[in-house]
Amino acid sequence: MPRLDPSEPKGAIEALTTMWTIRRFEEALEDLYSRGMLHGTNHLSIGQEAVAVGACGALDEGDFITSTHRGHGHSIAHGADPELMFAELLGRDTGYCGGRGGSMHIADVGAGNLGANGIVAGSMTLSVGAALSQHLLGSSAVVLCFFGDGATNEGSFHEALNLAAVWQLPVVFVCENNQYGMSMASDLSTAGESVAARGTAYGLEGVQLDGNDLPAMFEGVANAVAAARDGHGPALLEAITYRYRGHSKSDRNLYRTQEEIEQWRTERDPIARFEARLLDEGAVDQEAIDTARQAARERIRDAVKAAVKAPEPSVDVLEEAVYASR
Amino acid sequence: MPRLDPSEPKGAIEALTTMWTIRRFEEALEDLYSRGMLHGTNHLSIGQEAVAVGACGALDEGDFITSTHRGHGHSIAHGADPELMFAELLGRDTGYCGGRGGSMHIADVGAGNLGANGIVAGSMTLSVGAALSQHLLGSSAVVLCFFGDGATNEGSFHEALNLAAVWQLPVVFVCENNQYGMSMASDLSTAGESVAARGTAYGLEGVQLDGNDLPAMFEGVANAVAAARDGHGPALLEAITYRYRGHSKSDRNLYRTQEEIEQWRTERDPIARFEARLLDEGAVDQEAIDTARQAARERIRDAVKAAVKAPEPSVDVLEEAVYASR
Amino acid sequence: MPAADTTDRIEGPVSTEVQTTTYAKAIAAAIRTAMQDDERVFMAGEDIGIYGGAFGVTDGLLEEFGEQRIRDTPISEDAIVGMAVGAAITGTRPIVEMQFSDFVVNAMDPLVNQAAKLHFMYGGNVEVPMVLRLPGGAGTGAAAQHSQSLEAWFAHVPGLKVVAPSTVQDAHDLLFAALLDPNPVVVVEHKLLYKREGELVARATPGDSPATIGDAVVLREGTDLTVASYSLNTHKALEAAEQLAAEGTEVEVVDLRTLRPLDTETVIDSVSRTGKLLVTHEAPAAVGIGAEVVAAVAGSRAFDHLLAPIVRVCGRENPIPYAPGLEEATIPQTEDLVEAMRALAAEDV
Amino acid sequence: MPAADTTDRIEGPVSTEVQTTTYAKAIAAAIRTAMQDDERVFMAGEDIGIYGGAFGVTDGLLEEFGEQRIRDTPISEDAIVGMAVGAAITGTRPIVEMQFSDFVVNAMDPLVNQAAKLHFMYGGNVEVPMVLRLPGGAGTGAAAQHSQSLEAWFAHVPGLKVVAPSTVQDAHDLLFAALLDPNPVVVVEHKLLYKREGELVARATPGDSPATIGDAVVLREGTDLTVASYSLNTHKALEAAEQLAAEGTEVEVVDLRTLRPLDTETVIDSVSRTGKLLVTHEAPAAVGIGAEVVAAVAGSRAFDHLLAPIVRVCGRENPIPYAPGLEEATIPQTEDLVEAMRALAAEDV
Ligand SMILES: Cc1ncc(C[n+]2csc(CCOP(=O)(O)OP(=O)(O)O)c2C)c(N)n1
Ligand SMILES: Cc1ncc(C[n+]2csc(CCOP(=O)(O)OP(=O)(O)O)c2C)c(N)n1
Ligand SMILES: [Mg+2]
Ligand SMILES: [Mg+2]
Repeated sequence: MPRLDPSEPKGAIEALTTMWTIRRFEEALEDLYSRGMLHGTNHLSIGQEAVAVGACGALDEGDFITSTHRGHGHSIAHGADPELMFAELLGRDTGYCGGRGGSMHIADVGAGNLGANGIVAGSMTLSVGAALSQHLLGSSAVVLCFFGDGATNEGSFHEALNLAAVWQLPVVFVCENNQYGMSMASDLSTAGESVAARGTAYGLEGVQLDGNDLPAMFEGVANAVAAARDGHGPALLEAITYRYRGHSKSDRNLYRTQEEIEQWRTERDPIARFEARLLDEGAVDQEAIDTARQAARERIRDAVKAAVKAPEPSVDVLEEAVYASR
Repeated sequence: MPRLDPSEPKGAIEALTTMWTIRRFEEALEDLYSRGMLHGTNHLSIGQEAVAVGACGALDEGDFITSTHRGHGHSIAHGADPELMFAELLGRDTGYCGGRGGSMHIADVGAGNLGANGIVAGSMTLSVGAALSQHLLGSSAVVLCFFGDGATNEGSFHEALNLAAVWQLPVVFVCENNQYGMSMASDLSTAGESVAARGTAYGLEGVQLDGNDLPAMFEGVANAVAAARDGHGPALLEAITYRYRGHSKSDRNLYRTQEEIEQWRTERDPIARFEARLLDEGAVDQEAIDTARQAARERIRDAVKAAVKAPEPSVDVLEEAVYASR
Repeated sequence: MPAADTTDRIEGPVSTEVQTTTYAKAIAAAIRTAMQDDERVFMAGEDIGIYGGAFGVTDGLLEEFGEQRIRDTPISEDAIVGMAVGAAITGTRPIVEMQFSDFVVNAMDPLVNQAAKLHFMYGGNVEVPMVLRLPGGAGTGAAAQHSQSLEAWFAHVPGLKVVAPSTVQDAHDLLFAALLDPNPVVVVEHKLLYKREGELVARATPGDSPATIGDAVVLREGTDLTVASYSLNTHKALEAAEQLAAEGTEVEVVDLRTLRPLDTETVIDSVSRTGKLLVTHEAPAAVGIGAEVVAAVAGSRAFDHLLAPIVRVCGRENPIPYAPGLEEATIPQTEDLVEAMRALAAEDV
Repeated sequence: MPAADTTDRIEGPVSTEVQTTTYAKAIAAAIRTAMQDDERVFMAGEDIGIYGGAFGVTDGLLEEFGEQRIRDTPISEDAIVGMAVGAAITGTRPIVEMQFSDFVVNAMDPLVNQAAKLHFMYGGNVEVPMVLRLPGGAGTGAAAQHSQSLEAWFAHVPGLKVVAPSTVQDAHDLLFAALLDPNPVVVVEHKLLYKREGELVARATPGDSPATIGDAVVLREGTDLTVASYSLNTHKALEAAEQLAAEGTEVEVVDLRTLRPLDTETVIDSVSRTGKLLVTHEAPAAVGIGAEVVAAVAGSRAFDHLLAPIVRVCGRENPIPYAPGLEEATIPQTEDLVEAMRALAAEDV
């Protein structure tokens, strides 16, 4: 049973709130960065919120996700606490990784978040192993594996999909096709008709989804998750979406036009579209929507406030931090 | 222009002679091994001769091949001298690699043989680079890349095909699907309908060929080579064939039945089929066929005789052998 | 529980009586015992099932444990190791057999960027209990891409542990130690050791293994010079020491056993007594394990006791050649060790 | 030919007058000059075209040489390096930029099993003239998977050459040397060096470069102790030496520049004079380049001149952490070197 049901008001508002939370979270990062409070690298998913929220909403308690370098949305959608995420990004002791990992390594294994990954396609083979162990342990948990369009040209993508397919493991592979891998347009770097079409190589019927349409994302992933849980093996989904911000701070956006960015923002923004749809359908009223936005804004504001107060980790932790001990 | 034309008698006899030469070469290796004269590992392609001879015959002078751990046939079909190959396998100074490489590394770069490779799928990405350099240097040479069915599950297969496809390079990828990767039946290790079907992922229309039918192999590869030379980019061909011998000497053949082996031998042997066909069509007479066999037998016998007499390399070569110098 | 038998294969769990068996069978016995002891343990690798593994180590395990736990894989080293990492962090205990150590080049990301770093990067919130077995080494005429000794790479990576047992008993016991360790452990196995026989007390359960990762052992005591080695070369060192004893030179042989963390104390103690050190392994000398052993000693209290330059007898700085004569010349032979030990012993003080 | 200009970018070929520029621009100038000089030279890598490379090194090259010779690739490190090997053995001269050195884990097969071994395995019948640039190192808050210094691995592989320039001039000259070398050369570049300024005499043609692979250089002469380093840490060593000079201790600083083949003679000569050696680099000490330098000295004629245990000041044995404080504590800082040098200088003899 999916933990979210965006088709009824409560679930819809929950989904909307989470999308706003993700967006506000990343806007807050931009703010912290501009104020010189944030160091290191991070990658923003603003514009892609519906993929994370729709997909993770289709999971059940006990299911797992593996994420990418652009994983803030995945973590929040899977239930991460923004305060602990901010703390991690600020390099604080209270962060998810005690400040050791930063943006690209936020994980909460206990809660089923097997982690963001700094290596493109690096978590794809891990997702297969997580699914295998669940199978061996007799659990019915499913693994949701996020990756980008650029990742589909890594050998790991190929080996992971083949292995999951021959072993018929419950992995739902969700490609966030935001059109670019850093500066490389997906169609220049990726041969073949589409990412979904690559499913053929593994006997999988790849499915394209509108990644900026929350209900569509939710439904597409929910179907794949149900099938995987029922033992029908892995699925390959391609969510068409778009990244508004540069790849990272060093990006001058020379490889695309402002018009292109503006068009996606104004015509296909996942949050605006979902709000409009809810109002259309009369599922919820403007007040409920304003409340959701407000809730997200406040949650993020409070999270930042708390996180900046957190202490920095002591150097003494390093000695014992490398190896686990029994 | 293909250097071979098996549709006319001269070319047919040449192809037949080469197939016999390959088979006799590998039978001679078995003999040398049983007499304790051959050390190390080697992998025999007995039963797969039509793939090598048909494919390499479709090339023109100046074209390149990259080969595999099971590459004796590819080398001979591409014009290698059996005597220098025996010398290499016997670890002699006169061998193609001066005894440094052995069976898995026979190469004759000057003659366009970029080498056998001990790493499964290891030469696939190299073939893409060879094709790129020909393109950059303004040459019209084509690269023929051999690999096995098991190799199609390596990430290198995926990355090589994608890169060749996005760069539209003249590489003809020929998969020798001999049904097994060591002990793993291809259909247990490889998801999807077929190797050819994996072409879809790269916008290539994969083609299956009867790898035990020499004219069919020749024609299929000749078409792909012509298209590649004309700038239409890479091709993915899947040659269906079968390995009679074990994967290597340590193989107890527990993963397949004797019946299966016998059936391929008796019903689909590439040499017997080609001979029968030539006689049927009256293209050549029995005498010509006997002469071809005889020629191959003698060539191999003389080659072994000469090779065993060759000197072993001196240890002094090692010092200077690691780095090229200008 | 079946008692120890004298058949070709060792069935685990077994009684604790001493028996003579091979290095390969001692590993197989440990795997069998571990799998009987812990449902979470499983194996994955190329041709480890019906084929029994390229070197026969897993022969018979498929029949005993079935294909759910003895998993033949596609030829996908990256996915095999990455899968193992994912399985290890979610409750199971994978043992991966890399068919030849040389193929680990295809799995360096999951091993080095994932397995070695997850526990640290995630702030200690995850453990990666996996074992990666690497059959390596030269001497079989398999040439440059099937004969490497790459352990130096792994010993350079914080987060990994590396063991390289030389004896039949250690091959058995250290595999248990590796399996019980909550961290990724690379097991370096030399192909030429598999058929080597030795005495084994097969443990009834993994917990019965006395072996600890990180402890070297003095296999032969001596007063004139110290030789440090591991894996196959430990045996060559012992043979050479035997010869020198006949000449009146007493060589102390330290078997490192673990390469990360390295037990430098045992070497330093020995050198502090003998004043002379020779390190030998099959991998090339340059930036190899031997360099670390020398550096550890040269930077230690043993420095004041050093009576002669420290000697390394390692593989030549060239890829492993195919021709028998060239291959033999590339890797250190017992005779090379005898000569080097003689020369070092003769260094007047 | 256009004369040297003072614009933001160095146009090659240029006059030989001295100018001040950055390490990154010195590399770019060398690439530009090499590509103008030799049609066979081309570049491949991720985002090296319109993006200009993750660190801006290739900025402007696409406009000048076009997409045939400045090739943006898919995210496929294995194919990028393997492609380069295939191109190198068939008549062209590839320069590959690995976006971060950490990603080379995905290309270890083409680099180690192919590029490094083909010339040897094929009996000398092929050359592999390729250059692989690896931006590495910590200090940017990029965490464990984007900050490694992996040069020790490559220096352990027969068949590879490894250079690690520290100065602007060497970054320029050694790139030419690498390009003219008929073997695969790995160029280790520390991210923090790219923006560093220094003097450059830009060469008009690759052949004008006086740099040779395999030669270390004494950047500062001293009589009290020798410090050996490379890449970024050479600068930290020079800064520390400056501070010690103020205290009356004269430190000799050797910049190794090439890590394989290592110029041990220059270090041995120096240590034979000073009697004390300290080696520093950012990578962890265990089985690192420093261990090899120590082992080379401890096994040499310099042994008899050694007055104190050899000291290594290297990266901590943990992955690179994200938090600034932890990252700083993980890599050796100038202050750590000052203290270590002081202590070593004080060792009474
Ligand atoms: C193995 C590897 N290669 C390259 C990189 C550098 N890199 C980080 S993100 C990125 C682009 C990834 O594109 P995509 O998979 O589409 O994800 P997106 O950034 O668009 O979310 C690149 C090249 C990396 N981190 N890991
Ligand atoms: C990277 C790598 N993995 C594994 C091996 C061991 N190995 C050598 S050949 C082989 C089977 C290859 O199967 P296939 O590609 O079908 O070629 P075939 O042997 O059938 O000709 C295996 C597993 C290897 N040499 N290289
Ligand atoms: Mg993308
Ligand atoms: Mg096969």
